[in-house]
Amino acid sequence: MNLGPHADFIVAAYAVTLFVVAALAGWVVLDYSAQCRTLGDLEARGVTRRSQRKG
Amino acid sequence: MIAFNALLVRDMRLAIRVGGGALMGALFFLIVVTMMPFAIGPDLALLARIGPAILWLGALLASLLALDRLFATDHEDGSLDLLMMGALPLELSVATKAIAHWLTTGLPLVVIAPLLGLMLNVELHAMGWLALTLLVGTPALTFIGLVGAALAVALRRGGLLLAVLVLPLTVPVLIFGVAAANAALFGATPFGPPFTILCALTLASLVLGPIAAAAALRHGLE
Amino acid sequence: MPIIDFANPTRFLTIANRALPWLIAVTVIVFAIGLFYVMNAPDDYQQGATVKIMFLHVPAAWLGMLGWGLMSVAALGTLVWRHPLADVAGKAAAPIGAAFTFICLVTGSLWGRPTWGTYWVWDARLTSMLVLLLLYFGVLALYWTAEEPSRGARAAAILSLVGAVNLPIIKFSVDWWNTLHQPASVFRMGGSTIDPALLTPLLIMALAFTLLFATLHLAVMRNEILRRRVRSMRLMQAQELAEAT
Amino acid sequence: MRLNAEELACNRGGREVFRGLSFALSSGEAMVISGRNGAGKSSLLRMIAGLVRCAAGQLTLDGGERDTPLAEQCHYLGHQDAMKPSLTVSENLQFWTEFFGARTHTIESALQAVGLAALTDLPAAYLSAGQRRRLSIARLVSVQRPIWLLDEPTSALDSPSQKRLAELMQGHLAGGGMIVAAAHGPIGLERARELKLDPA
Repeated sequence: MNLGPHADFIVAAYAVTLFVVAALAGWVVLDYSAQCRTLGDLEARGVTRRSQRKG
Repeated sequence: MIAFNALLVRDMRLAIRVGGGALMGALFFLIVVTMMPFAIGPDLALLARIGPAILWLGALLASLLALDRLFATDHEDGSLDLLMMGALPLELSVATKAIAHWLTTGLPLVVIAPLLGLMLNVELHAMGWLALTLLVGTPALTFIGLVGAALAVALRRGGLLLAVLVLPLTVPVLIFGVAAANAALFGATPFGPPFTILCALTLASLVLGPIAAAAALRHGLE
Repeated sequence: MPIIDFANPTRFLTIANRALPWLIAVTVIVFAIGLFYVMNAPDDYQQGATVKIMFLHVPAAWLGMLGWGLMSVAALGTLVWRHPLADVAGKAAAPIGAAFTFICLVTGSLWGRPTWGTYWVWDARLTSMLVLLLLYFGVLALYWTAEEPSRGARAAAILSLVGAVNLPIIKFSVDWWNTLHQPASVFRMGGSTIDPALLTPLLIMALAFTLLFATLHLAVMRNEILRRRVRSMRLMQAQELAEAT
Repeated sequence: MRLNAEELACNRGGREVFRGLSFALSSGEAMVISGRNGAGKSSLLRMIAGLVRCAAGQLTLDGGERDTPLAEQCHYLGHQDAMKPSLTVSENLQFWTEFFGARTHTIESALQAVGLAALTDLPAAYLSAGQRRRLSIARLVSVQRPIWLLDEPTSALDSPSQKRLAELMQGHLAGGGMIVAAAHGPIGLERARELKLDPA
C-alpha cells in the first residue's frame, strides 16, 4: 500500500481517530469498574435500595 | 502554608467536581472565537492578520466572565465569613482563590489558544509566542478581575456589573498583550519591549489586585 | 420480548450485560473487514491516497449527526412519555456524539491541509460540524452543571430539541454565509459522484462506526444506570442514619 | 481568660441598632443573647467575630494568646453552614480544619461527636439540613478555639442532636471555653447568663 506524498496526514488522521475512540472506551471501562466498586462498597455496608427493601 | 494549600486544593476540587466551572471559560473562548469569522467573513488572509487580536479579546472576555461567581458562592453559603476569621490574611486568601481560579480557568485558555490560532490561520511558527503572551497576560486579567468580583459580591450584584467595572482596567494588558503577539507574528516591531511591559503589568496586578479585593470585601460585607 | 421490559433498568442491565460481548465481537470483525477494504481501495485520481481519510471523516460526520438525532428522540421520550430510560439514553449519547463530531473535525482538518494548504478553512460543511460540536459542548456543560440529575435531564432534553429544530437553520445560514464569501475555486469535500470502488469500503466503514457507536452507547448507558443506583443508595444511606439516631 | 465589652454601639445601614452595651464573660461561662427580631443579636455575634465594625466602644480579651486577634480565637456558627455540596463530608471538615491551622487527626472524632462518622465519604449534597448543621458543628470540635459564637445553634436540629450539642457545649465550658449564643428559646445551657437586647 502506497500512501503517497501525504502519508503523514493519513496516518495522523487514523491515529487521532484511534486515540479518541480508545480514550472513550477507556473512560467507559474505568467508569464501569469505579461504579461497580462503589456499589459493592455500599452493599457491603448494608445499604439497601428502596426497591429492594419492599421485597 | 497549610491553610494556603488547603484553600488552593479546595477551590480546585470545587472547580473540577460536578457543578464546577473549570472548563467553562475555555468553552466560552472557543465559542467567541468561532463567532468572529461569522461576523468578519471567512477570508483567511484577513483572519490571519487580526488573529492575535481576536484571541486576546476572546481570552479577555472568557477570563472575566468566568470570575463572576468567584466570591458569590462563598458569600451565599457563609464560607466567606469564615475565610475572614482564619489566620491567613484575607489578602492572601483572596490571592489563593485567584490562583486556583487561574489554574482551572486561565490555564486551559492558554492551552487551547494554539488550536484556535490554527482555525484563524495564524502562522504555526509564532503560535508558541502567542501562547506565551497569553500565559503571561491572563494572570493579570484574573487578578484585575478579582477586584471586580469582590466589588460585585459586596454590592450583591453579579453578571455584567463585573465586566462594566473591570473591562476599562484591562485596557493596558490588552494593548501590550496584542502588541507583543503581533510583534512575534509579523516581526515589524521588536518583541521585547511590549512583552516586558506585559510582565510588569502582571506582577503589579498580582500585588495590587488581592489588596484591593480584600479591602472591597472587608468594607462591603459588614 | 415485549418492549415494556426495556423500561425496567434492572431488566435493561441484564440485557446489556448479555448483549455487550456480542456487540463488541461484531464491531471488531466489521472493522477488520472495513480496514481490509480500505487498504485495498484505489487512490482517487484527483486527491491520491488522502482519500483514505474520507473513510474516517464521512462516517464520523454521519454519527455526529446521528448522535444528536438520538438525543432528540430521547428528549421526546423524557418530556412526553417520561420513559425512565430515555434520559439515560440521551445523556449517554451526548459524549459519544461529541467525540465523533470531534473526530470528523480533526480528520477534516488533516484532510484539508494537503488539499487546501491550510489546516482549517471556514468551509460550509466543516463549519456546520463545528457549530454542532459547540452545541454538544453546551449539552455536556448543562449535564455537568446540574447537581440534581432529573432536573438536568429535563433541561438537556429541552436544549436538544431546540438544537434539533435549529440545526437545519444553522446549516442553511452557514451555507449562505459561506457562498457569500467563498471563492468558487475552492475544492469541496466529498464530491457528488463517488467511484464504486471507494463506495464499498465507505459503506462498510460506516457500518463499523455505527456498530461502534451502538456498543459505546450501550456501555455508557449501563454506567449511567449504575451511577444512578449509587446515588439512590447514598441518599438511602444518609436517610437511614437520620432514622437511626 | 476574660472577654470584655465596653460601651459597644452598632449601626446597621444608617440605623442605630444598640449602644452602650457592656458585659464581661470569663472562662467557663456562657451567655445567651435574647431579644426580638432586629434587636441586634446576630450583629453582636458578628461584631465579636470581627465581621462587623464597632461604631463605638471596644472588645478586649484578657489572657489567652496576646498576639492573636480576637477574631482568630472565635468560632462563628452562623445561619449558613459553609459546606460545599460537591465535596464529601470529610473533605469539607478537613478543609476548615486545615484552614484554621489545626491538625487533621481530630476529624474522625469530631464527626463521631456529631454522629456523622458513618457518612464520611458521602458528598455533602446528600445530607439533610440537620445533618449539614451537625457537620458545621463538627468544625467547632475539630479546631480548638476558646470562644464559641453560636447564632441560633439549635435550628434545624432534632431533639437527639440538640442534646448532643448541649453535651458538646457543656464539655467546651468545662474545658475553660466561653460561649455566646443568640437564641429565642432554651438551647440546653442551664447556667448561662442572659443578655437581653432592647431596641435603642
